[in-house]
Amino acid sequence: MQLPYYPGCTLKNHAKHFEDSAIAAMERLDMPLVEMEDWVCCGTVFSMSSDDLMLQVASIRNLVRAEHQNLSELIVLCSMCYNTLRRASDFILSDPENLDKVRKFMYLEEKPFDGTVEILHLLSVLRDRIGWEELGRKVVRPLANLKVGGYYGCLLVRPEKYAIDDFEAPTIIEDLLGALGATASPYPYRLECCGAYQTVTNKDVTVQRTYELLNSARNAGCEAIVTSCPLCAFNLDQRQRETIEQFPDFDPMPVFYFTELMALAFGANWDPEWTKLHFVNPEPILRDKGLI
Amino acid sequence: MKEFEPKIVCFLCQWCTYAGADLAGTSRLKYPPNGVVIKTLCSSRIDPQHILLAFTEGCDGVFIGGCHPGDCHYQTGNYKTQRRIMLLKTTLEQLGIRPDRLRLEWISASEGRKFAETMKEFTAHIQELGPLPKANLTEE
Amino acid sequence: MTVSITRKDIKNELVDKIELLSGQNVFECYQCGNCSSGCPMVDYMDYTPNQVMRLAQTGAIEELLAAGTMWVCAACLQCSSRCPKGIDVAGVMEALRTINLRNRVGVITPDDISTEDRRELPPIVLVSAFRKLSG
Amino acid sequence: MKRIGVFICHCGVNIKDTVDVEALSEFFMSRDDIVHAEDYMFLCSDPGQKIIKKAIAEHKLDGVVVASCSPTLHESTFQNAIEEAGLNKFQMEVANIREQCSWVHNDKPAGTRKASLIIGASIEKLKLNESLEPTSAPLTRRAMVIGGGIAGIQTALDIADAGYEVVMVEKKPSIGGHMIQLSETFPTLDCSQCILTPKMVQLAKHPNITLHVNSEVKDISGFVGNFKVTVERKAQYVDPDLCNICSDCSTVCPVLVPSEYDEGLGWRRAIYIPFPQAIPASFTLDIDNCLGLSPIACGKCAEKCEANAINYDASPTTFEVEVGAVVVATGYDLYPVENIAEYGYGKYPDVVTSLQFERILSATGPTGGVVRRPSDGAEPKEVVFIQCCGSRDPEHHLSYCSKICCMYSLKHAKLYKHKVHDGQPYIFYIDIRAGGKRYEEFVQQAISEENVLYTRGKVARIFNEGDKMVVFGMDTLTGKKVEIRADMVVLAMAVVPSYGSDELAKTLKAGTDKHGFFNEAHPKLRPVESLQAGLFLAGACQSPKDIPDAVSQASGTAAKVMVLLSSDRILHSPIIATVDDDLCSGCGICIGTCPYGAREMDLLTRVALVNDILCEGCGACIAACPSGAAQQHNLTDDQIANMIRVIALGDE
Ligand SMILES: Cc1cc2nc3c(=O)[nH]c(=O)nc-3n(C[C@H](O)[C@H](O)[C@H](O)COP(=O)(O)OP(=O)(O)OC[C@H]3O[C@@H](n4cnc5c(N)ncnc54)[C@H](O)[C@@H]3O)c2cc1C
Ligand SMILES: Cc1cc2nc3c(=O)[nH]c(=O)nc-3n(C[C@H](O)[C@H](O)[C@H](O)COP(=O)(O)OP(=O)(O)OC[C@H]3O[C@@H](n4cnc5c(N)ncnc54)[C@H](O)[C@@H]3O)c2cc1C
Ligand code: SF4
Ligand code: SF4
Ligand code: SF4
Ligand code: SF4
Ligand code: SF4
Ligand code: SF4
Ligand code: SF4
Ligand code: SF4
Repeated sequence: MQLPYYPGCTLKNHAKHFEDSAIAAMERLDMPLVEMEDWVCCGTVFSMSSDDLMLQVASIRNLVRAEHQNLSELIVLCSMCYNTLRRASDFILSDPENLDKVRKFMYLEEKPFDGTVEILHLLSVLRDRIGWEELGRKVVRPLANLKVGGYYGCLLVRPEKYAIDDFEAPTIIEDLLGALGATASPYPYRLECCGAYQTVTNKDVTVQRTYELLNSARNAGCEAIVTSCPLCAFNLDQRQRETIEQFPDFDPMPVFYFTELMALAFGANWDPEWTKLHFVNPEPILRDKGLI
Repeated sequence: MKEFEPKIVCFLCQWCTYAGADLAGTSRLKYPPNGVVIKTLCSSRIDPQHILLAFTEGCDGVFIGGCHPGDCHYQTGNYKTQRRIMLLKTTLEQLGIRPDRLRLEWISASEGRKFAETMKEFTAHIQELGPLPKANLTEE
Repeated sequence: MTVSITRKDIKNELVDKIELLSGQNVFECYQCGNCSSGCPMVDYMDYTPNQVMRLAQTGAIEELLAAGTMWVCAACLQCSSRCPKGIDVAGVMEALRTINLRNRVGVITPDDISTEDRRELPPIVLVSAFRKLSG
Repeated sequence: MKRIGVFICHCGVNIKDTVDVEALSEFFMSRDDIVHAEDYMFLCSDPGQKIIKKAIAEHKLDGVVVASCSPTLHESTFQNAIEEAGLNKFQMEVANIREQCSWVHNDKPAGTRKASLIIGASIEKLKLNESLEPTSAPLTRRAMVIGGGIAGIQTALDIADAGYEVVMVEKKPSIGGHMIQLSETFPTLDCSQCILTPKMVQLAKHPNITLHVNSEVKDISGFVGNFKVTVERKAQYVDPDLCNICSDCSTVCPVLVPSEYDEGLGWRRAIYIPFPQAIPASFTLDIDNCLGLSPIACGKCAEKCEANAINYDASPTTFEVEVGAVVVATGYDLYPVENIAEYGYGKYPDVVTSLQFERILSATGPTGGVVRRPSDGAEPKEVVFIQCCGSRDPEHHLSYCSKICCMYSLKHAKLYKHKVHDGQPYIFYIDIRAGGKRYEEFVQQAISEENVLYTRGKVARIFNEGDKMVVFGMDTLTGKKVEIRADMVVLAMAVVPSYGSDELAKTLKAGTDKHGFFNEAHPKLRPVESLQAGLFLAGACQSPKDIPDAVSQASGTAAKVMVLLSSDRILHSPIIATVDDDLCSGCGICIGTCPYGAREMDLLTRVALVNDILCEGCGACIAACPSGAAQQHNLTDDQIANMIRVIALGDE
C-alpha cells in the first residue's frame, strides 16, 4: 500500500535525512511514501487570529491540490506541517463563511476546497495501521542497548484536539522506540517547548532551553533523543554549538529523526550524507551499539 | 370618549408572584386596577388554552407571573411555563394576536415593587395597543 | 503605582478586538496561574501569561501592546492546553501580536537577521518567525 | 345549585376607603345565584366569624366567599369557621380585595369595579369546588439508612434514639466511612477515631438499629410511608457472632491484598478485618482475592479458626425490608487521580493523594503515624500540597469547588509540621476557602506561627529528578514562576459522589445533579429532603461536606424523618391531579412532565394514574395533557375558564 505524503519545505534541504530515512524505512515496510505533486509550503505555523484567512491559504492550497489529485489522505512527517494543515482545514471548514471566502479566493485552483483529505502524522499511521507488535516483527537490526528519549515538543500533542496521543502523557514515540528494540526513557521535559521560532530573535533563550531539555534527557539516562520536527531538531541539535559555548558543563547529545532509527532498524544502511546534516555527530554512538 | 380600560387576566403562582403582589399591597404601592388575578399553585398549571380563551372571551392582555428560574417550588415548573409561552407566542402571531399582549415575568415574593412596576408598564402597553380587535379572532 | 480604573476601561474597544481575534472571553480567567507555571518562556516575559489575562480584564490592552510578553511567547500552546477554564491563552498572545503587527509595530524584516543566520537557518525556522513576527 | 353566601370585609377603613363595600353587598345580594350577601367591619374577628356561621345556618348556605385580605393571612381562620358551621373547608374561597385591590388603588369606583370582578371570579370557582378530605395512607414506622459513614451513623442514632427502628445498609465490611480513615480533624485537631468509634459501638449496640454490612440496595417499590426495599448481602464467610477477632486466620492466609483502609499504602490478607475497631467486630473473607474456598485450593484459615467461625458454604442473601422513609448517606470518593497525568501519580510513588496522606499521618496507619514517604521510607523534609486537584477545572475535570480540601490541606501541613519540626510545608492554592467557625483562625495561625508557605498559583507539572519531585508552580502574587524540589507531594483530590451511587440513584429514582450528587428538594429551604417524598439525604452524597456540615445535615435529616414517622398515617393535601379515565388517551405525556414521579401508566387499561401521596399538585401535567383528561381538584379547567369569563366580561 502506498502512502501519499506531504514533505514540507525543510525536508527538501536542511532535513533531507528526515525524508530520505522515512522513504527508506517505509519502503522496507512495504508502505512506500509517494510524494504528492505541486505542493507548496504549508506556512509552518497555524495562524490563530480569527479574521486572518490569508494566513490559512497556503495550507488550504495544498489540501485542494491533494483533493484534485484524488488523494483521500496525506501523511505528514513534520510535526509543524501536521499541526498547521489539520488546524487550517478544520478552521476553514468550521465556518461556512470562511469556506466560501477561501473558495472564492482560490478560484484559480482546479477544484474548490471540500476538506475531504485526512491529514495524518506518520507516527499515528505506524501505530494504527501496522501496530507496534507487527512493527517489532519487521525489525532486522534491533536497536539493542540504545538508550534514547522521545522528544514530543509542542505540536504533536497540542492542542488536545489534534494531539496524536494523550496530550499530557503520550507514549507513541516511546512505543515506537520500544518496538525498534531501543530502550526508551521518558524524561521530564519531553513535552516542553524548545523555543520554536524564538531561535531567530531570542537565540539565547533557545540555547537555554536546549541546555535544560537535553540535560533532562541525559539525567534520565538517555544517550540520544529523537524528534519529528525540523524546527525542534534545529534548536536541539544545531543550537548545541552555542550551548557548548555558553555552558561549559554541557555534554552534547545526538538528535535523530525517528525515521533515521526506523530506517536502521528495518535494515537500511546509514547514509553518510545524513551525518553531514547533524551537528552532533551520531555515528560514534551508532557504531558503539553496532548499528553501523 | 372614555379612555380605553384594558381587561387583563393575571395568572400568578401562589409561592412567588402572588406573594409579590401581596407585598405590593402591604407596601401600599399603586398600580392601575386593570389586572385581575387568578391564583394557581404553580405557573406550570396554566394551559395555553386558557390564555387563548382569555383572548377570545375579550381580554386585551394576559399576564403570567412565576418564580425566578431555579426558585420554582416545584423544581422546574417555571421552565415548562417558559417553554409553553414561547411556543404559544408564535401561535398567537399566526392567529393575528400580537404576542406582546401576553407577558411572562419572574417576580419573587420579595419583589412587590417589580410587580407594581410591571403592572403599570403592561397596562400602559396594552392601553397603547388598544382593544384586541375581535375580527382577528373570528378568522381562526 | 496606582492605576485608576473606570467603567470605560472594562471591555473597551481594544478588549473587544482581542476577544474577537482570539475568540476568547478574557473574563473567564480566574487567575489560577496555571498558564504561567507551565509556560516555558515565562522567565523572559515582562508580564506573565496570567498577568496578561488580568490586564486584559482591567482593560489595559495599551499596556500589553507596549510590553514584550507577546514577542517572547513561542506559541507552544502549553498555556492553552492546561487552562482549567479552557481559555486559549496562546490565542490571546497571538491577538496581541496581530494588533501590533497590523500597526507595523514590532515587525521584523529580513534585515534584522544576519546574513549568516539567513544562510544557516532552515526554511521552517525563517518562515515561522516571519509568520509570527511580521504579520 | 350551590347556596352561596358572600361576605365582604371593611377591614376597618383599609378596604372600605377604596371599595364601596355596601354597594357591593347590595349588588351581590341582588344576583340570582347568590343566596345571601353582607358586609362587616372585621370579618376575621370573633363576632365577624359568628356572622358567617350564623348566616350558614340561617340561609342553609353550602358555599361561602369571603372578600377580605390575602388568603395567606386568614384563609385558615375562615376555613375553621365554616367547618365549625358544618361545611367542608373547601367550600370557602377568599377573594383578596385588600392586598391586591384596596391597598394598591386610589380610585374608589375603579377599586369597587375590580373588587366585584375578584369576588365574581371567586364565586365561579366556588361553584365547582368539591368537598375534599386530605388523602392519607398508613405508614411503616421504620427508616432505612443507606451508607454508614459519619452522616449515616448520626442519622441512624438520632432516629433510633427517638424510638423508631432503623435498618442500616453499608456496602463495605465495616461502618465508619471515610472519617475512620482520617488522622486528626480540623478545625479542632481531635482524633477522628476517638470521636467516631464510640458512635460506631453505640450504633452496633442500639436495640433499635439493625446493621447489614457487605450489603447493597437492589430495588425499591412503594412510596413514602410504605417502601419495600430489596437488599442484597454478600457472603461474608465468617460468622460475626462466632468470630472473636483473634486474627489467627489472617496470620496463616497466604494472600496479600493492598489495604483499602490504608489507601493501598499497606497490606491486608484475603481474610481480614478492615481495621481493629471495625463494626461489626468480625473478620471477613474477601472472596475475590481468596485462593479458593476449599482445602484443595487453600483452606488454611478455616483449619486454623478455633471458634469455627468460618463457613465456606455461605452464600449471598437477598431480603426485603419495609420502611416508611429512606435516607441516602452514601458519601463520597476521591476523583481518579490518574486523570491528572501532569502530576505523575502512579509514576512517582512520592506523589500521594490526600487520603493516603491521612493514613501516613494516622497513628493507626502503615507508618504508625510517623511521616515517611512511600518510595524509600525517608522522612520528607519538604512537602508540597497542591489544592484544587481536579476541582474548579471545567475544561478538563470538574467545575465545582470540593469545599473541604482547602481546610484539610492546611490541616495536613500543620500535622506534618507537628511531626517533622524542621520540615517545610508548601501549599499551592488559588483561593483559600475557610468559611467555617474557627476555620479562618486555623488558617492564620498556621501561616503566621507555623510558617506554612502558601503560594497562590496552580502547579503545572511535576517531574522527578533523582529522589526529588520538582514542582513547577506559579506565584501569581509576585508574578514569578516557582520551582520547588520536594521530597513528597500531596494532591488535594476533588470530592466526587461515591462510586456506584449513580446506580443507586437510578434504583431509588432519586434525582442527581450533573456531577452525580443527590439533589435536595430546595437548595435553601429543603436541603435534607430529596424530591422524592420519603427519600432523604445526609452527608457528602448531596455535596462535598466536612464533618460538622455532614453531622448537622444528618441530625436535620433525622428530625425530618422523625416528623414523618411520628404520625400513624401520612396526610397529604387533596389539591392534586386527577384523571378522567374516559378522556385519557394513554399518550403518557403527563408521565414525563411530573417532577415527582407521581404519574404512572396503567398498562392494562392504558389510562394514566396519579399517585395521591406523591402528587404535589403543581398542575404541570394538567396543562400538558392534550385531551383534557387530567384535571386538578378544585382548580379544573372549567373553573379557570369560568373565572376568565368573569374577568373578560368586565363590567359590561
Ligand atoms: C483527605 C481528607 C481529609 C479530611 N479531613 C477532614 C477533617 O479534618 N475535618 C472534617 O470535618 N472533615 C474532613 N474530611 C471530610 C470528611 O471525610 C467527610 O466530611 C465525611 O467523611 C463525610 O461523611 P459521609 O458519611 O457523608 O460520607 P462517607 O464518609 O464517604 O461515608 C459514606 C458511607 O457510605 C457507604 N456507601 C457508599 N455507597 C454505598 C452504597 N451504594 N450502599 C451502601 N453503602 C454505601 C460507604 O462505604 C461509606 O461507609 C476530610 C476528607 C478528606 C478526603
Ligand atoms: C448582606 C447579606 C446578604 C445575605 N445574602 C444571603 C443570600 O443571598 N443567600 C443566603 O443563603 N444567605 C444570605 N445571607 C445570610 C442570611 O441572612 C442568614 O443565613 C439567615 O438570615 C440566618 O437566619 P437565622 O434565622 O439564623 O438568623 P436571623 O435572620 O438573624 O434571625 C434571628 C431572629 O432572632 C431574633 N432575635 C435575636 N435575638 C433575640 C432574643 N434575644 N430573643 C428573641 N429573639 C431574638 C431576631 O430578631 C431575628 O428575628 C445574607 C446575609 C447578609 C448579611
Ligand atoms: S490558566 Fe486560564 S484561568 Fe488560569 S490564569 Fe491562565 S488564563 Fe487564567
Ligand atoms: S503559548 Fe506562549 S504564553 Fe503560552 S505557554 Fe507557550 S510560550 Fe507561554
Ligand atoms: S480465626 Fe476465626 S475467630 Fe479468629 S479472627 Fe479468624 S474468623 Fe475470627
Ligand atoms: S482460604 Fe482464602 S482466605 Fe482462607 S487462608 Fe486461604 S486464601 Fe486466605
Ligand atoms: S476547597 Fe479549596 S482546594 Fe478544594 S476545590 Fe475548593 S478552593 Fe480548591
Ligand atoms: S469574611 Fe466574608 S467575604 Fe471575606 S472571605 Fe470570609 S466569607 Fe468571604
Ligand atoms: S399535578 Fe404536578 S405533581 Fe401532581 S401529578 Fe401532575 S405534574 Fe405531578
Ligand atoms: S397526558 Fe392526559 S391523555 Fe395523556 S396519558 Fe396523561 S392524562 Fe392521559
